[in-house]
Amino acid sequence: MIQQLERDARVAGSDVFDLSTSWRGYRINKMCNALSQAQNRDACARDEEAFMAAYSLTDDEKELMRKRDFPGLLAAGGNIYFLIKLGVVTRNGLYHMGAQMRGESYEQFLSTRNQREAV
Amino acid sequence: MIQQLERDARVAGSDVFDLSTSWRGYRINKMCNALSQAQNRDACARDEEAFMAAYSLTDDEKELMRKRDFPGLLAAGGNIYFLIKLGVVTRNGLYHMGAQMRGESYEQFLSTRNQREAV
Amino acid sequence: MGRIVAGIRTSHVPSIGGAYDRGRDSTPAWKPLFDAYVPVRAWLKEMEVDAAIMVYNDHGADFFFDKYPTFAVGCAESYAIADEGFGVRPLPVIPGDLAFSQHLCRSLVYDEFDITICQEMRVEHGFLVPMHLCFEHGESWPVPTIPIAVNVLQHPLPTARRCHRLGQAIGRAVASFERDIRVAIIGTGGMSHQLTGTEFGAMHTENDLDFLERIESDPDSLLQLTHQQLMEKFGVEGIELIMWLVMRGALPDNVRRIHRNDYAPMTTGMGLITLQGDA
Amino acid sequence: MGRIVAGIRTSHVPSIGGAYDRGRDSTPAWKPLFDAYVPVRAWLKEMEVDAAIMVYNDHGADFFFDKYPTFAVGCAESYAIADEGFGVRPLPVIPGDLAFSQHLCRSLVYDEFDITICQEMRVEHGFLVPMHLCFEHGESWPVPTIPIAVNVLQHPLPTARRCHRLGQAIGRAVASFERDIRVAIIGTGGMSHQLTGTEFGAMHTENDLDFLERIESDPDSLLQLTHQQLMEKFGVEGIELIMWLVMRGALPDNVRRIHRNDYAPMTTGMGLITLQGDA
Ligand SMILES: [Fe+3]
Ligand SMILES: [Fe+3]
Repeated sequence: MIQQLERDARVAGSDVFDLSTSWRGYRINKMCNALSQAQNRDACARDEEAFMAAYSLTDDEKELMRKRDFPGLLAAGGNIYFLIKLGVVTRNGLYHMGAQMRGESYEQFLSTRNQREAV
Repeated sequence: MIQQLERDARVAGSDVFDLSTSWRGYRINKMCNALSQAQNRDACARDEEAFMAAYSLTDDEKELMRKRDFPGLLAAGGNIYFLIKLGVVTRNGLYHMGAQMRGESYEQFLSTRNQREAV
Repeated sequence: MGRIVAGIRTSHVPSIGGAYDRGRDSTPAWKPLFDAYVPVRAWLKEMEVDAAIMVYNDHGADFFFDKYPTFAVGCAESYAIADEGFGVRPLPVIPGDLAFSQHLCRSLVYDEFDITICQEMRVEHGFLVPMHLCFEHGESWPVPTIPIAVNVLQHPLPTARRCHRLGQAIGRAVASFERDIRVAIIGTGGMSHQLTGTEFGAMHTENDLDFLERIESDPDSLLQLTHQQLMEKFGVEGIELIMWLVMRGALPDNVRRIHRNDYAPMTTGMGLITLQGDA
Repeated sequence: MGRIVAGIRTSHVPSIGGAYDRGRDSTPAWKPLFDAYVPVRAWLKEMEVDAAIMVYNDHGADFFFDKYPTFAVGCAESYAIADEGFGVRPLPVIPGDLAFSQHLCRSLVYDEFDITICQEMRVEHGFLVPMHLCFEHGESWPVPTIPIAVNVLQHPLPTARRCHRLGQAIGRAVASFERDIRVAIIGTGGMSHQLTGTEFGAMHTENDLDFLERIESDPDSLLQLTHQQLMEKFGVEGIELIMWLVMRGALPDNVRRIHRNDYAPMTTGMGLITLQGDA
C-alpha cells in the first residue's frame, strides 16, 4: 500500500478535501446539497436564517454564510462543488468566489484569464 | 474471474435474488422500503390502494398484494427482506409467509420446527 | 499500532432481538442460545477491547437497491438505531471511533478496496443482535464499534475470496493505526437458512458443523467455494456466511478457539465461535 | 463478444454546458473548443458504436457524503438529468443498456471490484458535457450509455493504479459480453485546475501537454504517481485526471491517435484526445 497523501496535506496553498475536512464541514455541505432541489432553493432565498438553523449550522458557520465568506466556508469544511450550489442561490458565481479566494476583485481576476469571454 | 452463479440459478426450489430479479421487482421493493418510516406504514394501512398507486405498481403486482400472495410477490421480484416490512403492516409475520411458501398452514409449519416456542 | 485480539462469529437472527427486547432470554426455547453468550461477554470484558469492528449486512434498513454498495464502512462519531419496519428498538445509539474509522477507510481505499464511505449510517438487527449478545449496555455501550456492511442480498455478491481479502486488509489497517488499540472483530450472519421457496425453513446442521470446524482449522478450503456451491450447502440466505470469512481474514493464521455453540430452534442455524488471536 | 473500438478523453468543465445551452459555441471565446469536437462526432458515427461507457465524476448532484462510493456503476434502463442547483438542463433522458450494465456489474464484482450498483442514477455536467460534445441529439441520443462514477472529491480517492485496473476489468467485461457490440469508452475530467485557495484558477499547460503525450505513448509512467504528486502537477481539482486512466486501461496497449486538442481559456485546461483501438 502506498500512502497517497501527506497528513493534513496542502497543495498550492489549498487544503485537500479529505475525510477529516468532510466530517468538519458536514453540516455546511448537507445544507448546500439540499439546494439541488428547487423548493429548498426557494426556502433558502425566502428565509436564510431558518434554512441555516434547519441544518444545525453552528453560530460561526452561520456568520461565515451571512458574510458570504467563501474562503471561510472552505476552511470550515465546505466542499467547493457544494458551495457552488450556494453560490447560485446567493448570486455568487464560481469566478466571484475564486476572485475572493485570490483577494482580488472580479474584474481583476478576469483580467488574468486567457479568454475572459469564456465565462 | 470465476463465475459464481449459473444463469437464472435456482437453489433448493428458490430463485436467487440477482440484478435481473431486482430490476423486475424494483417497484415492489421500493414501496416496501418506504415502510421503514412510520408515516408510510400509516399511509399504507389507511389506504393501501393509494399507497400502491404512489409506487406505480402494475395491475398484476397490485393484485398479488391484495391477495397477500407472498410467493407471487417473490416471483414478481420482491425481496424477502423488503417483503418482511410489508408483512409487519399487513400482519403476516415471516413464518406465516414461509408456511404459505411451503403450502402449509401456520400450525403445520410450526409442528416441523425443533423449538416452536422460539418464534 | 492496533492489534486484533478477539474474533467472534455469530448469527444475527432478528427473532433473537425480539426475544431480547421482550426479556425472554430465560424461556426454555431461548435459554440455550442466550446462555452461550454469558461467558463471551465476560471474556470480552477481560480482553479489554478498545474498539470493535462489526461485519454485518443491512437487510433493507438503511440501504436500498437504488444505490447498493458491495462494502460500506461507517465513518461517523455515532450510528443511530434504524427503524426496520416496526419502530426503533429501545437500544442506545452506537458510539463510533471517528479517527479509527477514517484511518480504516484511508487504508482500505489505498489498499485497492473500493468501499462506500458512510458518514451517516443507521444500524439494524444484523449489527444490533450481535452487539447486545456480546456487550452489556446500560445507558450506553462499553466500546465504540465500526460498522462494515457487506452486500449479501443482491447478486452479484463479493466472492468468498474477496471477503477474506477484505479481512486481511482490515488486519493491515488495524496494524498500521497510530494508537495502540485492542480490537475485536465480529463477523455475523448465517448459518444455514432458506427464507424463500417451498423449502422455506430448511436447515443443514451437518454442513453448519462442518463450516464451524473448517473456519477454525482450514479456512482456505472455504475460499474457493462459489456462491452457487455455498447456497447449495447452506440455503439461499445462508450465503451470509461469507461475512464470517472477512473476520477470519483479519485474524492471524494461528488462533485459539475459546467458545463454540450451535443451536437450531426454528429456521436458522444459530452458530457461535470465538477465537483469540494473541496466541 | 463485445469490443472497445473507441476511446475518448475529454474535459467536462461545466461552463461548456452553459455555453452549449445558450448557443454560444461560435463565439470567439468558445469556437476553438467546440470546433474540435465536430470531427469527433463524425468519427464516432463512422465507428458505428452500439454503446458508450462514460467514466465521470459526480460533483454533488446525485451523491452526498452520507454514503460516498469509490466506484458507482449505473444499472438501469435510463438515467435522468440531475438538477445541479440551477434547474434541469433541456437535454433528453439518457438511454441505458440494462443487459449490458448487468453483465458489466456481475463481471466487475466477480473480478473483485467492490462497486456500488445504481438502479437509479441522475447524471450531471461531468457526464452530460462529454455527452453533448461527442454525440448529436434531437429528441433522443444515438447510443445507450452506461455511467461509471469515480470518487475524485473526497480523499481517500482510488489510486491511479486502481483506476487503470478498473479500466482493464471493464475491458475484460466487454470482451466477455454475449452480444457482439461495439463500445466507446469516454474518460472525462481535468485537465489542470485549482478551484480553491489563493491560487484559484492556476493552470499548468506544460504539465497538461506532457500528460496528453504520456497517456498516449507511455501510460505506465502515470500509474505510480500518488495523489499528492498528481495534485502538485495539475492542481487540487486536476486530480480528476485519474479518470482518464480508467479509459486507458480499458483500451488495448496499441492504439492509434485520431484527434487531439487543448484549450485553456479560463481556469481549466480543456484537453481532448481520441484513440482508436482496432489497430
Ligand atoms: Fe441476516
Ligand atoms: Fe469536474
